[in-house]
Amino acid sequence: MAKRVSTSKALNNALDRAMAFDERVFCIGEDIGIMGGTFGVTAGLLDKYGEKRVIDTPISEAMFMGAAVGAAARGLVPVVEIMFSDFVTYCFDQVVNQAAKMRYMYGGNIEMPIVIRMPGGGSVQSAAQHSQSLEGLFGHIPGLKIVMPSSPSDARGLLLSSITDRNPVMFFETKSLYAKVEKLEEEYDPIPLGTASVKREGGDVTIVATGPCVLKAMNAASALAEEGIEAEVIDPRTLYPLDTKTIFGSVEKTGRLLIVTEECKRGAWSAELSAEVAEKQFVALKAPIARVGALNTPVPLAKQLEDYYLPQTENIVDGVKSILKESVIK
Amino acid sequence: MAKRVSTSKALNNALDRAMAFDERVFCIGEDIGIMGGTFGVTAGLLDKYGEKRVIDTPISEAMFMGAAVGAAARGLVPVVEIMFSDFVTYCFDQVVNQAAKMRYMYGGNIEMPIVIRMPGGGSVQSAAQHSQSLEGLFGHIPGLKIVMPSSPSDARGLLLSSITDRNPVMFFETKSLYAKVEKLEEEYDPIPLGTASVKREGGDVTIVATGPCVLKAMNAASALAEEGIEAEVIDPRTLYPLDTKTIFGSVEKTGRLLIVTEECKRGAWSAELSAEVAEKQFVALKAPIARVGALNTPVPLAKQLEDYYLPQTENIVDGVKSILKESVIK
Amino acid sequence: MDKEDYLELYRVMVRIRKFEQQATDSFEIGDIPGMVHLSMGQEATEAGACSVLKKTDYITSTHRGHGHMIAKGGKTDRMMAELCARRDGYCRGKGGSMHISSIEIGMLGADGMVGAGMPIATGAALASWIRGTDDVTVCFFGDGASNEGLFHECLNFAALKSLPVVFLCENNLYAISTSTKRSMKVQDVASRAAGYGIPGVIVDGNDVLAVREATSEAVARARRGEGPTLIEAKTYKHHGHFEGDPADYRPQEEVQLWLDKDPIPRYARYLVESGIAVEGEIAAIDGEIAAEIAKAVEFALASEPLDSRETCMDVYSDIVEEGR
Amino acid sequence: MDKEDYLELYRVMVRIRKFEQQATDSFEIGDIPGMVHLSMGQEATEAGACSVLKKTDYITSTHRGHGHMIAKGGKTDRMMAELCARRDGYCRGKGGSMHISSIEIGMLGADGMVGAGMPIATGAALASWIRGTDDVTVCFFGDGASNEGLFHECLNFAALKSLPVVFLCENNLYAISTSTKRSMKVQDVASRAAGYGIPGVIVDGNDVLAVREATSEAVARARRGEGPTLIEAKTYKHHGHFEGDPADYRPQEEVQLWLDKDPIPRYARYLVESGIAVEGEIAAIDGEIAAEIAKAVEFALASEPLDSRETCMDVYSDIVEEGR
Ligand SMILES: Cc1ncc(C[n+]2csc(CCOP(=O)(O)OP(=O)(O)O)c2C)c(N)n1
Ligand SMILES: Cc1ncc(C[n+]2csc(CCOP(=O)(O)OP(=O)(O)O)c2C)c(N)n1
Ligand SMILES: [Mg+2]
Ligand SMILES: [Mg+2]
Repeated sequence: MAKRVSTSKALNNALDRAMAFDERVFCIGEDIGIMGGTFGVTAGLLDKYGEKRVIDTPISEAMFMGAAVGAAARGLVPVVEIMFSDFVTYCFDQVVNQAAKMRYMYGGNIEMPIVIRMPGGGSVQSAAQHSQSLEGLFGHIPGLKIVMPSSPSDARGLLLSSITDRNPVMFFETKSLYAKVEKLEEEYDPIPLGTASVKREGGDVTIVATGPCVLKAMNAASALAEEGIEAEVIDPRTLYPLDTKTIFGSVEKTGRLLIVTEECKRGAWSAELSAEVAEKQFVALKAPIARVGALNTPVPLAKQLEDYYLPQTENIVDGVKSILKESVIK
Repeated sequence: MAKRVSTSKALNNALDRAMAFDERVFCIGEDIGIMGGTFGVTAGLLDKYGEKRVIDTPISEAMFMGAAVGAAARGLVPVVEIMFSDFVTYCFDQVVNQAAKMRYMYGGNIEMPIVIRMPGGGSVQSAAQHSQSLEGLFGHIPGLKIVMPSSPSDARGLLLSSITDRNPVMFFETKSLYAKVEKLEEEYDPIPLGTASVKREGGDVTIVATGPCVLKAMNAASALAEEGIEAEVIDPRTLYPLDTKTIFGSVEKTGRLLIVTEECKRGAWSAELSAEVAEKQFVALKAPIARVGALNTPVPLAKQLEDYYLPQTENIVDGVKSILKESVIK
Repeated sequence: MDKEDYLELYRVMVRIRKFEQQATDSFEIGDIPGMVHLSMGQEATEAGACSVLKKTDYITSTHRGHGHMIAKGGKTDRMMAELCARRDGYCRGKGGSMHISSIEIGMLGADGMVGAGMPIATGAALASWIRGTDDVTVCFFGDGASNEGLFHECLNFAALKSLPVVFLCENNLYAISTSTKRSMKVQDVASRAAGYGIPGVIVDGNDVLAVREATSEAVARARRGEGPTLIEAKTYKHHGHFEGDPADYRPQEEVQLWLDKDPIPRYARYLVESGIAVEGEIAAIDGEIAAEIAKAVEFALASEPLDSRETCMDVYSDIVEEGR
Repeated sequence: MDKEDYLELYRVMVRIRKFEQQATDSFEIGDIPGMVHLSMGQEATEAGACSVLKKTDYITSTHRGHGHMIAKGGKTDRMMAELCARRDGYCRGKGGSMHISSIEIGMLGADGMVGAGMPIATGAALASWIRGTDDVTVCFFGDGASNEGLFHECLNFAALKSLPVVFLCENNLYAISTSTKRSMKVQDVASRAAGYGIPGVIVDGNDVLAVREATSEAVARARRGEGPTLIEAKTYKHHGHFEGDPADYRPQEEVQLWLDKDPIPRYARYLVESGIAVEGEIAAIDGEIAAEIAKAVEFALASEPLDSRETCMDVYSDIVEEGR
């Protein structure tokens, strides 16, 4: 029987299922036990699984991220919560130089199954140090996988797959999505990493959007449709591995690509996708590849500034129109 | 009278000159005083300027990077040495969430003149944690400038400008360049940040290369010239601010762009440049934009593997030939 | 201390209290955006510690920074404007509650990253050491922050170089839901001072005169070039971690116990009982501050919000990137 | 301890010494690439500490990890192959001296990042705690590493949870050029244990039996679920920071003083003087190990280097990205 479930609850559900199924799985982080996590994702798990599998830590990100590496090396499966993704800067070494490289430095003789869950993104006026979208940084680090769901059902299916994955997975939750509700069946399958979801089909332009930008892209597509422009909207769901088959196939068809992410545009993950397409699909392209991102500034506090900072539906609409205008006939 | 000077010595010279000229400038880091720095860049400065201006710290990167922020807030000009750029992961917060955002969070009411000097790059078999080229990570962070010299003269001129800049500057030195020697005049001017250097002119293809890849690009250009292909080689010298005028002008002329950096290719700085050009210069492009980078793996130890991992002259030559082959007539 | 000094301590505590009471209300009705962390209950520590500082001394703060800033001389009108994200705020509305700062008054910033103020304070003290001035920096941080590695690195270095800094831990028994019993095995943060070869002092953080005295000694020591002191002020915050936090992880009796120890009525009683002031004088201060805060709100709301285009400013000294 | 136990301690120390003497030579002639950090002089600590560990116990190491690995049971042939970046090395030649590791023997890795082993050791101990097994983890680190924030975070957490881990600081008086006098105000790293509520023990790191005893107690305590101990072994390394470092920041008299305290001849003398062994037995061990190391070199050089294409392997469990 289908129930209306929020993203927080869907994630909670996936954690519960993974912990019930595999006793190697444990959660570690700040305020995840007694309080159930700042965004409620681990609510109830302490009572159910006890203090050895739901571990509240002192404020010491580098310690518990490094401890996750040590525990994973010994065969456990840590699910780490970083309270806000911005705080991953406190344990950047443990992610980038340890977890990501461990298998390589061991010559393949070790498994490193760690999930690093991180609420990220803006829209709740949390200013410069609690609102960033940092997924692009990790896209540059070989050894990491990067997941970014945009709905409750994707969130739980992808989290399950991330927990069974044998590699470190950066799992970006988005603050603005926690409350998003969807009607879900109780039974569900994991969603394999590396599979994009085509949210809408269309032949004029491909819009690749991630996380909270998927909804904005869908809204933009509706607006464009009213003007007779048919956009195909793709949510890659995992930024690495990337489902290039689906994305390239779409670009092959439309000849036009616009990428929307909530990151500061400069040096974003969207740049990598653009560069890939510019390198591999030059002949298919009928128009400049466009990117819509956040401004190249820290995240401002005030709502009117943050709204301006973030990519909005109208920026996507404008972006599509402008590349359509600049299209060439090939 | 011109003298043969290594990059290390040229950098040392710039530090000396800046410290002599402005008593607000001080150096801080590990083993920079008594030992003069792992790569000798701060040699002799402790004797000349004393222990209050050349400060050896305990091993505590987060402390001294954060202290640089505090000292800069009070009007001093810290020049921080991170012994290997890979260690910036230990003070990532202090760079990314403090130094870079401080001016913004203060609403503009503060200056943040910090230079962060970091030896980076491979080629000396230092393996996964002592060989990375991490400049791309910082290109994504608004508030930072990024400098990457490729010769002794550029190194000293750019370091001087970085020290007088009022913003945090990530100054990437490259291990493989320290010993590179050039004949230099004793008198010299600072080199403004944001000015590229055109190393070689040519009309068939634009090669943008950074740091240690500049030399490889020049070698590739010579090889290509023998086959009648004229490459224009541009060293941007500062990755942010970027001299887009020079680069875009060249692409306008050649219609072809290949970017060479020592970073792991995925999500590299080179992706941003590619995306910029794909967005802004679509009409000028006659061929796919190509990037040559390191492999998407941690840096391996063995020489034959590291050589394979790193971008080499022949990869550049091949890259150019392949985009020439894929060129379309517009 | 003369009478005015005694009264000023009271005035500062009341200013913090009323400012924060107002902040609750303004947050509730949506005038203040984002996250707001209040320190009500901890005023004695904030006022006591800053009362011994000169204008040219510095402080660093935490995510819970209103009290520190007011105690260091922050004007409530510009502060309220900052909380409301307005142009006349100390940071032009770009920092807000969690990043409020003012270099002019020596307040080197609230900070959203736990512990981040510690190296910044160390650097501010390093600047005094390099220049040979006698400015002192007081670094406020919480019990939770004391478990971050930054604590260790900074105390070690400051001790090594005898930097003029005072590390002042406001131990309010909790880091969000995590009580100190669940974050460290030892009872007192101050017991860690010995490992750095510096004095560790425990003080009743709800006794403004005790805090003032302990800080005064530590600051004097720092000014004499004798290096840092670690002070641990035992205190408690009345509200939850942030506005909106029900804080049901704290036992109700514990909260009540500490409400009974409220530093403000306690000090008011002391002033009257020791004959320093009469009730009327105290009431006058209460009234005066209430009026100040009312004006501060008016000032804040009259201040223009920034124009969206200003989002792009203040990133670099010399570059403004517009558009996306 | 029976006679064989005594001799085994000697054997391990000599194995480390001769392995590293060979490493110097092999580095000199270019058979070993990259950076090599030798611990010669510190063998007593490494051998003594690991002698009380079971096969199922774990250690974490540092950038200076050969001794730890040998003491934990690492085979010198596969280790030498690793240093020479060959296929039969423990990490298929991808880690080398600075990243040598073997999960099978419970060696969770040398690491190029100073202090990085501390949280990894904490995590390994956490795994025992979660699973309820009695495995213990010994975390080796240097005096320099003890100033990183990781030290603080890990000792605090391990103490809080009574994790089965022993933090063993090899204080060799220097972190590259920086003597402990210039990196901390207190004299002993062990004095920091009190701040975490755990025992802090100082031991002569050049006395293999003393180290063994101290570690044995700490390990027993950990196994009983009573939590971590901080042991500080005072010792010295004979070579500079890395091979090629002239180390002229160390006074010649100091170096000589410590060369005179060389733990290997000292222990050999002890064995003979106390009647545990005769000189011939000792010489036999020396010879046996010399032969082993000669074979190790042969083994290493006979092992094939990896093919360049293998650069792309071992990044993920399930993805190989080839080409650029
Ligand atoms: C690096 C980092 N980790 C975690 C957080 C989330 N966080 C914000 S405040 C806080 C508790 C701080 O406790 P304490 O230092 O005792 O200060 P208090 O809130 O009690 O004033 C936490 C965990 C953060 N902001 N930054
Ligand atoms: C995070 C980090 N900072 C700095 C370095 C450079 N470095 C390598 S070893 C070392 C000294 C370590 O000293 P100690 O911990 O005493 O160990 P020892 O070398 O004496 O064995 C330093 C500074 C590093 N590898 N990693
Ligand atoms: Mg607290
Ligand atoms: Mg040492």
